[in-house]
Amino acid sequence: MAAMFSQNPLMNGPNYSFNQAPSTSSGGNKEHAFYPYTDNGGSTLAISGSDFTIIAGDTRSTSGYSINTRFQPKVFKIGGTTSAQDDATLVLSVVGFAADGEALKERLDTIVKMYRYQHGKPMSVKACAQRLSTILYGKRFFPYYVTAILGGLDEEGKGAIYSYDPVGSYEREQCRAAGAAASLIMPFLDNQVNFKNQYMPGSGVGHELQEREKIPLKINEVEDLVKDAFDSAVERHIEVGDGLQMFVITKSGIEVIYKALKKD
Amino acid sequence: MDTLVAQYSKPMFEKENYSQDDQMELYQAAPSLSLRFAMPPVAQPSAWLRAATDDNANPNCPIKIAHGTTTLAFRFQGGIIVATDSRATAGNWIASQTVKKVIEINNCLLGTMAGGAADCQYWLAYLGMQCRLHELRHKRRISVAAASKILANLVYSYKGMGLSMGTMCAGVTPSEGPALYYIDSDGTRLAGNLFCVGSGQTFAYGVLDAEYKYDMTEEEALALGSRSILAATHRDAYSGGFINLYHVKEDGWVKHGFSDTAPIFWKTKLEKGEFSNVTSELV
Amino acid sequence: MNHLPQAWGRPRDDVYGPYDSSYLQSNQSHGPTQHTQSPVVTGTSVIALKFKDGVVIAADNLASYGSLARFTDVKRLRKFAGTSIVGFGGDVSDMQYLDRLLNSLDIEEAYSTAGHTLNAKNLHTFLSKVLYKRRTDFNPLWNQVLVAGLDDDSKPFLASADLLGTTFSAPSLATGFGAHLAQPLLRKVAGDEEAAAKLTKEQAIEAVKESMKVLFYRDARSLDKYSIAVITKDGIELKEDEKLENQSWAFADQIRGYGTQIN
Amino acid sequence: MFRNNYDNDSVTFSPQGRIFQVEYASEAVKQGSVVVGIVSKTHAVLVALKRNAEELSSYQKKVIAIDEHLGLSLAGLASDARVLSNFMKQQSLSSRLTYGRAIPIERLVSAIGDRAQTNTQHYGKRPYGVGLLVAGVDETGPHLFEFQPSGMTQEMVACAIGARSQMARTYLERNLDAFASCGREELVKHGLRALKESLAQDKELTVENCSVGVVGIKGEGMKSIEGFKLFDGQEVQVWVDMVADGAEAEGESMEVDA
Amino acid sequence: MPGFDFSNHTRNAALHARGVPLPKATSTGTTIVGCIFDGGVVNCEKLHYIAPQIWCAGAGTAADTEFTTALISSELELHSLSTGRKPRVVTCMTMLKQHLFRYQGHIGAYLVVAGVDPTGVGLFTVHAHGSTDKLPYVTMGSGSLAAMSVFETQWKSKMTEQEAVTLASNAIQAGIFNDLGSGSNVDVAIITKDKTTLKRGYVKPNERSKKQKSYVFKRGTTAVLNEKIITKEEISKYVTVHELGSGEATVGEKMDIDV
Repeated sequence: MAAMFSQNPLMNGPNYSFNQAPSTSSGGNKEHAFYPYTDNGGSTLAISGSDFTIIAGDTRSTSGYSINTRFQPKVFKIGGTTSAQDDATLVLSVVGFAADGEALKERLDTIVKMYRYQHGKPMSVKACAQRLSTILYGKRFFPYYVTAILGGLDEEGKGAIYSYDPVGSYEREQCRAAGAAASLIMPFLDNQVNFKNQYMPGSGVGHELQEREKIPLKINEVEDLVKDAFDSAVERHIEVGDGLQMFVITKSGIEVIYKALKKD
Repeated sequence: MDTLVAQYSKPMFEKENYSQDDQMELYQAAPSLSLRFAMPPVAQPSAWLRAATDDNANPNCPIKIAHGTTTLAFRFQGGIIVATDSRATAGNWIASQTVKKVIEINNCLLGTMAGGAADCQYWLAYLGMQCRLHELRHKRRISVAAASKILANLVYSYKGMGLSMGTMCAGVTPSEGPALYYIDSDGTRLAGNLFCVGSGQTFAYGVLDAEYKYDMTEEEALALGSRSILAATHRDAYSGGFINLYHVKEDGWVKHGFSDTAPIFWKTKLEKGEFSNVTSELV
Repeated sequence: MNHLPQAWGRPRDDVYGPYDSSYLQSNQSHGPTQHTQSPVVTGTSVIALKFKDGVVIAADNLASYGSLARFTDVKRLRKFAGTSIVGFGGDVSDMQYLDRLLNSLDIEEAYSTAGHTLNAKNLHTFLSKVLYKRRTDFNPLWNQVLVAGLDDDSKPFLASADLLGTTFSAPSLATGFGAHLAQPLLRKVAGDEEAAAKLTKEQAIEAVKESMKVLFYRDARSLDKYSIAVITKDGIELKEDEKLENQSWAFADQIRGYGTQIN
Repeated sequence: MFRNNYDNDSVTFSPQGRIFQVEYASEAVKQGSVVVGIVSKTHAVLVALKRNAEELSSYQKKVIAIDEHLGLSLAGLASDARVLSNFMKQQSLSSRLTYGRAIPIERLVSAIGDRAQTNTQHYGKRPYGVGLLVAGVDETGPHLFEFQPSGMTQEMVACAIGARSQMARTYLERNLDAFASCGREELVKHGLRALKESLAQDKELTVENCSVGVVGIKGEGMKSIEGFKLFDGQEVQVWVDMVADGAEAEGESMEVDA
Repeated sequence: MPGFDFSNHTRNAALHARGVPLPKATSTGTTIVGCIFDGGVVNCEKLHYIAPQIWCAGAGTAADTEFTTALISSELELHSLSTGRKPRVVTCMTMLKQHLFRYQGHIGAYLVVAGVDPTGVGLFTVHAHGSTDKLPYVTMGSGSLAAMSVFETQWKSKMTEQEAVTLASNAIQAGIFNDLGSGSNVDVAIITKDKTTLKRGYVKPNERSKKQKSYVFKRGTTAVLNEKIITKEEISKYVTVHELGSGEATVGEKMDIDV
């Protein structure tokens, strides 16, 4: 029963092909080690604009069918000089196994702080993104069970988002959803941010029909989009809910917005 | 006796925290060049890693690593064409449709990405570093043969640990002319005229082998690269997205676009009459 | 590496051996093991609730050996530096090891500089680092702990850490069976920080005692003897030999059998 | 050229019970330009005189921020100071990582003290050729510590080390009673005045040649601190103007009025 | 009773042994409760009709609860007709446990049976393996522990109807908010010897919030490769077309529902 909800339904697609049937080892003496991972659920989401980046995450932490807490942040400011991170310029979101996420966040934060101490300037998103990749890859054979998204503003002041797989493959993107409800949110973003499958009515017939022009979204539109995405995810994924933390990164700093989500 | 004394004079709970050295290693601003990877402390790390990450044997495995899929490269009289799709999958989930699978190692050397996306990104970046060091040491560009050998030796030393990569190194040097090598995580390293790598390789080979001639013009070669990838994206579920096309010449590589497959598909179908199995007729 | 299209890039059975999913479903030991791979003598739930001036925390005094109620006078709440309480659920031997570790930490702290103490928040950070390192070494300390006390601003602090190094904080927390049975009751009393900040000490103690009672009714590995501690700015009141009061078995005499039986 | 036979290494005492290498290291401190530190009930400040090796070069770095709650200023070999400050940075990060706590100043200072001491007791090692003033705040309030190459560390109310620092110390001794109740601005001014005392005849305090580091508490607890901040260049203009010769006379007359 | 078709069983077992995952049935993560009060019984969530005065709340495999309760309902009706007496709650419970026991837990129905019959009030739980239990208040499903904690602290004997409804609803809400498998609204059935009242959405603590943006697409936004229009005239060649009154909504089955 629990298995049904612990994974994205969409990710458990058809796997009935006969020659794919995996063989499972049997018998023999096995070392039954301790299993070092768990999934704490939740989802994160990031969208970048022409001069801002928004990274959001819900605040529920789960284990099995229980809620650990209704307030556990998944999004963190990185590399500020103070413990309150007032002057941070980067934001990291982690979702998956919370303890690995915490370890990863602290490691990156410390590294960015050391960089600032050694170079006397804050790390750029680009440099931080590459460094995060090598951190993750350093655990290639014992991965951090997390999906990370790093955000900030690039050297030109444009919004920048880098998304990662658990072992450090990364890519700069316009938007990305990660975690339990990624498969619910990502198609929505494809449609609403990158205007996938949207054409301009009347711009042509058949193959002449023009795609909808990709205009960068405005900051308040993105905020609304994020809230709607999470409201919908909460309806359809049990591990998402309770609260929504939204980090809005602009050149004037990072604003944190908290909104309530459903708690059932 | 000394060891005994050392054992009991050490603080009792010392091992509960990371040592100063470990901490230095974990938190230094620049990544270490020593290639030390954290290993799971079990008897068979590779089996353990496989249990957690093999999405083919176990679709419910907890950690899904992004995989890349159809890539090809071939030599012809005008240099080398490198083309890839842009889809990354994690299990059955399409993790991205915009992956850059051609990795620009430096301005004259290209690598391609198939298999574990992170493995390719990391080791090709590492190769880029080694190539630069070679240039600094020897005051000339590294040959493609040497570069590919660095990579092959490197991944061979990790054989059996679970790396997954099938990559091609393409470059043109004065000594070698256009040179193309295939390297995979088994340690295989092959020189050749033409390679397709990834889950869509068979489909790409089908088109490429049929149409390939060494004496093609540049235009024909680019079109063939693109068309082969298109075939793979059409028939392989794990390939898709955009066609990433490069042409490597002696004075460096040239990018020929990152183009959406959908319009190219329809254009190919409608203008050339190919893919006639696909129909939009309503019955 | 497998070169067949459908499994391209994945490990090949003839190189890596067959896929062995047993690595994934462990936390149960079979065969020879090196470290504590499963708990032996265990303590059940620890529950705790914040109120306006501090935290109330409670745990019963039972250590079970499987289904055997083995030791009935094991204290699972532990003071630290006179300012914090750590409540332990899970393996008792690992709890005692952590106890020694905390003793040594306390002594070390007290030796080095006067005036500097580790508050509950610092203590929780420390414990979670120890637990996470142990899990990373595949040599876990089989516990879930609650740390109760005050934070840097002398506000009530309550957080949990477990054998995997997972940490979280909430106005009310409960480990083990308590997460299912006590947490709903405690959340009703203090659903969020605002509600907890309005609770009086008496209300908080009452809610915790009520929850302990429900745990005794429904948790087969529990006991009616328990310890309870109240942590405030003024210090810790720890009572280690409390007995559950006013249990209600009123309906018991009404019940006949489990099905068709009547009288 | 040997002064004596007992200064070839730092592990040999002279018959008088002195370790010359350590004493020579202290001489290196006296070669460095002067730095001053003062602490009040709420703040700790570091004030440093920077030198430039030649007209064309930039000025030295005399004040280093280590963590949110502490920083140091140095007199002597800057490269030795960098090694020590890196170690201190490491230690303070380690404390934050393990306990989520800002490292107590005294503990950090004794850590570098211990480190420096080992250099004086191992053959083939060289004592650090630098003196430090460490200013910071922790749970128990603001602190100022002095560190010497011998490994000696001690808490100070006010201190000055480096070339011609005796004059600054004299100033500090004269005004000792005033420091405890000083506010942030007052404390910086005292520091600059002390620094001024130590200046060579033809030198003046300018925005180029002085650095100021300030750290303090705003209220109760560690959350409300004024983090260590380094002021350089134009940021110190106001203070430099305040203690300039002309302004000072005016200031003092004001004080008389009040 | 029409039996199950086991013809694919051997094949599926063989596939499963080779590691092919079996298809998953929808299961209802649920909190269901029942509680006796003076003169009746309250039953909450996922309700199935058995007899006018007997209702079942079901958790577990959705299809199994559905079909098992329907089957027993039908058998009980026949039983009632042949004996000429009103159905008894114990009879229902016994039939359920006997049925479920035969299938050794493979029918994943976890039920709370509640009802009033001439012998009085009955409240039971029935587990998938066929065991039963009898208590003045019972809970089942993934949220059963959360709900039970509420009963254990607040239940008292001799409650009024309103008290019992409130208590049961509180128990359900504990499940809704603390168990991830349970959510949304509280449904209640109140059964007394005279009357059964169903209150769907007795409490609705989880209304969906309003969307921030409008997601209406302009007509023509979707690309179309080809178009074929089938007119009403054409389609009437194959099927009979009835015009529905535009104002009235289609009427489904009617139930006795109090709101």
